[in-house]
Amino acid sequence: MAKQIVKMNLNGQEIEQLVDSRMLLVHFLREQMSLTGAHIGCETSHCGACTVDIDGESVKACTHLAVQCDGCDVKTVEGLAEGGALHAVQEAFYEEHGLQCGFCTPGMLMRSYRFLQENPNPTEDEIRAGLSGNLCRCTGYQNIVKAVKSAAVKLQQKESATA
Amino acid sequence: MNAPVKTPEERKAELQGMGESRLRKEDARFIQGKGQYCDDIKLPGMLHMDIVRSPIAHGRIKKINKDPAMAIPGVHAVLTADDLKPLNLHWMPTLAGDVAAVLADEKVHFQMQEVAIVIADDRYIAADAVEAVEVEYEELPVVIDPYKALEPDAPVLREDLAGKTEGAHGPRDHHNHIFTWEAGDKTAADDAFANAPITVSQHMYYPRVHPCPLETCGCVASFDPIKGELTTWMTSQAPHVVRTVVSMLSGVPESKVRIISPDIGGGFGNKVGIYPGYVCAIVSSIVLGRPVKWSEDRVENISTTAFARDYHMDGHLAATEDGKILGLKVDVVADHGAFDACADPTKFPAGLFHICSGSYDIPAAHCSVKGVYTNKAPGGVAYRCSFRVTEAVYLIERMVDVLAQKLNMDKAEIRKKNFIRKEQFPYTSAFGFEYDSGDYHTALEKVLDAVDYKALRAEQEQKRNDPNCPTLMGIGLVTFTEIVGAGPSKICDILGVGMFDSCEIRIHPTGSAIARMGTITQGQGHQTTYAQIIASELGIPSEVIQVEEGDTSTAPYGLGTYGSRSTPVAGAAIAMAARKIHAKAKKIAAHLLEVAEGDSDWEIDRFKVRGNDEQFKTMSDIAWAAYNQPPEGLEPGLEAVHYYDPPNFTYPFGIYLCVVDIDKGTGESSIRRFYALDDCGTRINPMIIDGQIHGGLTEGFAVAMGQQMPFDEQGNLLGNTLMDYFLPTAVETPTWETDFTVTPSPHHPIGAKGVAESPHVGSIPTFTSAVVDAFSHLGVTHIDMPHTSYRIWKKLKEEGVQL
Amino acid sequence: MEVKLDKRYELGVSAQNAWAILSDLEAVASCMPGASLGEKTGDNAYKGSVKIKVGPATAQFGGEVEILSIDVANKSLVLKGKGADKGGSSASMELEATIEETEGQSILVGAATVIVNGKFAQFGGRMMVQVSDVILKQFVDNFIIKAQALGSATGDTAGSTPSETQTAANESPNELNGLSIFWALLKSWIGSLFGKKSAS
Amino acid sequence: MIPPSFEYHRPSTVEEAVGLLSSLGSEAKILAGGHSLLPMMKLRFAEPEHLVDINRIPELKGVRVIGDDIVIGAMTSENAVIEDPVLNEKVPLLPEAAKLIADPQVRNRGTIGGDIAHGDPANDHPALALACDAVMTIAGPSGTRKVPANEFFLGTYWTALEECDILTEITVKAFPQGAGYAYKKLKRKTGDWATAACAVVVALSGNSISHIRITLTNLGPTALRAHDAEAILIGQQATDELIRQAAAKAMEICDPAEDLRGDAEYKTAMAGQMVQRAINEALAKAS
Repeated sequence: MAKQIVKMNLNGQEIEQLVDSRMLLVHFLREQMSLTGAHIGCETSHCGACTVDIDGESVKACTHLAVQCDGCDVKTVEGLAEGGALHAVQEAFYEEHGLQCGFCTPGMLMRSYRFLQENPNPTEDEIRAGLSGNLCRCTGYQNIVKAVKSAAVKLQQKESATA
Repeated sequence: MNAPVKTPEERKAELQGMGESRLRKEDARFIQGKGQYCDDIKLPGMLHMDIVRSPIAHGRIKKINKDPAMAIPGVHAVLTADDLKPLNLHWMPTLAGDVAAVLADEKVHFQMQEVAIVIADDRYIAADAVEAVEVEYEELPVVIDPYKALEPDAPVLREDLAGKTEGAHGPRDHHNHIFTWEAGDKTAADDAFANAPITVSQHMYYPRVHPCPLETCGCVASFDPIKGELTTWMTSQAPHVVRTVVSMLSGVPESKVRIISPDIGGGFGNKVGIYPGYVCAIVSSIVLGRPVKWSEDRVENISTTAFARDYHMDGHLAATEDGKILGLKVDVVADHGAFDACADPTKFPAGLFHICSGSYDIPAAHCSVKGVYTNKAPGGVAYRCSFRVTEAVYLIERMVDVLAQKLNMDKAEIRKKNFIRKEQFPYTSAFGFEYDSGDYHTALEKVLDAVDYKALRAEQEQKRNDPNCPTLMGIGLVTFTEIVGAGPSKICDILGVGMFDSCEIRIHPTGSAIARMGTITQGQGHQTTYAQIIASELGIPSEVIQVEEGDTSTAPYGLGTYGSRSTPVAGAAIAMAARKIHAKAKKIAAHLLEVAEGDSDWEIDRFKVRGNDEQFKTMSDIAWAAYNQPPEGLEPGLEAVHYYDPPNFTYPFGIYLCVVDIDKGTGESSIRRFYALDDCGTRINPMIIDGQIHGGLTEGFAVAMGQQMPFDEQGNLLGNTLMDYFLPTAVETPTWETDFTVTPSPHHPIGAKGVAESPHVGSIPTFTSAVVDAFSHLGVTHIDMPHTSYRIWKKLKEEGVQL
Repeated sequence: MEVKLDKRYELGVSAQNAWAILSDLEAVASCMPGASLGEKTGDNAYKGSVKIKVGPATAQFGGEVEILSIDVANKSLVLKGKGADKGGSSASMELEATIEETEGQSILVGAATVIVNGKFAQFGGRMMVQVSDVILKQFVDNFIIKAQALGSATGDTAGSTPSETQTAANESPNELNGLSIFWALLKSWIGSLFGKKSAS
Repeated sequence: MIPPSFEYHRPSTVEEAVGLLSSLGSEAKILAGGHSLLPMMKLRFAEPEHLVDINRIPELKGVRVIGDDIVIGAMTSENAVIEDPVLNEKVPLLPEAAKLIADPQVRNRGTIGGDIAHGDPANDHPALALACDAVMTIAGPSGTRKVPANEFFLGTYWTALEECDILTEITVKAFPQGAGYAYKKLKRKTGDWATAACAVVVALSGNSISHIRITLTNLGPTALRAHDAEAILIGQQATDELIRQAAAKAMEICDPAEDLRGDAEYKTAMAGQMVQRAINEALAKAS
């Protein structure tokens, strides 16, 4: 079994782990690190339920090797809330009923979190395109789109408040 | 200092009861990645199971060589049917009265059928072991088409049934025949057709599709050899029934079997069945004395667990020249796959298909459904619908369009002409269903006004007259009636267990409460809405009402969540349990207020002395007293259990209208507008209702416009990943407009009818109605689903209107 | 899934040279990397196996070939081939292979009905035709090079006393004829799995 | 779906990578974006003993301008292509078309070089490379060489790359002043391959067409350039009739494989649709 030492910053913590080189990032997070927020939906990089943030980019963890994260900053849904305060996207999904069974939610949140940094003031079409790598079977996306819009406003208000 | 006196409105608002768009209690854990789904569960010493599957659709197993797999370090066991035989677990009973192979016994009957299982230290080793198991097959002729399966010389699929002329649902007249089931009055229907001036017929195929929830199926089985107790976490929509079945299969007393449905990542019918994977994981855990986890992958999910539909239908309508329907006849050939594992009430092998007279007053009707074996996976579940109601609604709504076209009548007009009128309710249909309530005409007018139907038709006319118009415009209209809330146990049971449901409520001394039900949420938000019912019934704020489901050791026995039964059945049980508590509370209140029971009135959250607003006891005062100073002769405590056996089904209805524009060059269709009016009776949480409707419409969109499970002649399923199986993204998904009317159910304690499935059931024929409407001026009466660009383009070409 | 393949390859060499190569097991095998013949299991039946590597994909197939009919005069035969991997994913083919001769040129003609089952059909079957074109072309290219390498040697001996190659030809030409094309198509089936996969 | 075991290698230079490929031989495969290779490994179709991860080789990333050459590192991600200011200014077809590939997450990992090197006729960059007259730079055991796009794609999954080669750069020239361009891609849903797609680059002198490229995705064993279709329009003033004729010519060279997206007839007809729409859109952008 080919194993490698992997060092990464995972949700703000420096970690060092021995991983099998074929270990997929999503299994590393869920099974080795017990971070079960990222979910496995399709395993072929279509559903986005496993979406995490690597060095400031949204990545599907089912099609990424843990060893490829050596030296990277990895953020999962468990690291989204800071200082006990929910992130704006988390608040917005709750307030706008942007989730039902909750299975796609961590991926949706992580993608929305990154998307709103790529595009802080998106139109509805831009939101739909920005989330097109994430599938949801419950909501029909309508309230997810509302939630992302509302999160954008929240983040802009935070901006102007701190500015 | 006294707190300011609150107005009744303020007090009512604080309860967050029925009618409020209360935010969901479930969400806190989900938005922080703290949901607990089956695959999240990790137990000490847990092993992983993976499954060796047949690559071919029909064949004899000549040889299985486990050795290469057993040689892999970390592999604990490789089991085949031969290993299960001594336990008599190589076959298992299905919900439909048939048997299904747990692991293929000498023969494989469909592609990816379970042939062997491997148990290993982790899922990586298990996957390697699956690849290492060597299996030799002798290929046999494959039957994919159910009509061909019924030909005299068709290959025998189920050798285990050789000579069995009597099936679970009556006589079998062919080796691949499962049952023929009929409803209605054939003679009356034949007479109606014999004497009718107008008759129309249409063949239509409702393709095999898959519910495809985002979370696949799986379980963690943990047998404690010391205590002899079996605990299993399972993605199940019906944990109590599973417990009963597991006990029957394993011989472990039901009292020592605990089934827990944790958070479920969507069900939509996919998680009703009991699958070989579950059984094998449980057996492995019992044999090895260690926890065993099985997690299905997506290809396995689409290929093997619980398909839906696959109905080949011939519909016939008889009518007068002016469009009054006189009779309905339907003949169905139902492809059930290799084993009859449909999840239907025992007496109804075709579910509630005989709701197919729809929203219309049809004097004579008859339907016949013939179930057939083919070399496809078993299943036949209700994909976000009540047993086979989707097929029924599709059939009748298509037929009414076909009739309108033949008579050159408007779709809306012919429906108005045939609707069951408001004053006819309760209405008994020709199939014997008693529709509880409805007001179809009012709802239809509301929709036609909202979309300005006349203007849409005018625009369509103008576009049809413009040869240079690059698009075809179609208007779809469907006016459907659902039948949900199975069901009255005198006619509905599963494995002999009546389809009641249950609720247990305990009010704690300080006035907070816990309630447990026999259902299990898969995203419907039970923890939120159930609390709202109790809040309104008992005057306790939703916020302090804990709702628990899914653990058979704590929840009362219930039949689970599917067929929109949660609100109609469990919702009623909740109200009835609450009313038992309410009645006891009234006694205690009278005692505390020192008045006769008759002299106190209930108001929102309190009993007050009649005519004196100052003298009252709130439910939390009463709860304390119930435990600490109950009246003479009244037992302490404040709790109740209720098992609710519904007197009837509920009949939600809806009016859906869709406008589609079809690109004459590519066959691409774009849904310009979709207007959905739903009447689900009393509305508990409008926010959640809207969310359920958005979701149901989107699933309907997926089914109508893209979902299919294509098999080639050899039985290979082509397209079982999410690359090919159509789940729309936010980009393809239309924006939905929702509306409602409220016609409460007279027989339901709170008048609620259930809603989650109507949008799926109702939208699918609406999309087809719209696509066909775009071609109707060319004489096209029907186009089978899915309405992919490719298939629509072929129709454009056939009609010579492609660019 | 079932696919029909009709192939014609101008070999640019004499029919006799083509025949000589097709008669030479070693030569055929070397045209078909990964293929190896196994035991003779009947008068007209052989076992064999092939390890295929096309780009990143690899697969090991075990096969059997049975000659259904031989027409030596027309250098034509019909055979049924069948192969399966260790998991049971299978492929079978009925092939009519002929060497046509026109003005001293030879054309290899193959008409096959191919049925693929299992993961190859599920995930790759739909690219079968295109991939088989590529692989057959590679096979035929190698084949032609070998045939040309024979130069006129066999040409000189044409009509004279049987050369070694002709002797070989008389021993077991037709089976080899069939096998070579069978392997080529077998390769194409495995190659075909490239057609379906996830987003790049 | 679990990939088989392999040894993981992460070279930091192209030389090191080529060296690894040479020494490890045919059991080694290059890991670029991984969105083609990893799913194949999960399905146990591909079982390489070694993966050579070329994601950490700086020289393979980014866009550089050298004289009038625009040099795109093979490991430049689709999203980097979409964002790149040079490409948006000088070769805007590439960023626009990249937006139609896969989905946002996959575009963070998927690379222009991986898309081209795979030799899959369903991939989008081969047709785009043909439309841009791209030149491929290949590093191999015997040094580097350059191969023009029109000699690179030899067949389905068959390119000019040898076993130990690495595609390092894709070089293109800036579009002519005022050139118009379009990539029209018909697909079933976001993330899908093209049912049919067409790239067009067109330049005008006065009202007549002075430069045109028409190339096709997923309509044959490789990406196709429709020379005859171009010939109909070059030097001409475009009319609807000429555009229809060009589309008809383009359809003649289509030889698509039937799949769930449609049969050959449909895909060929869609090629005609995409060609007409792409030409019209490109002309509308041209000045």
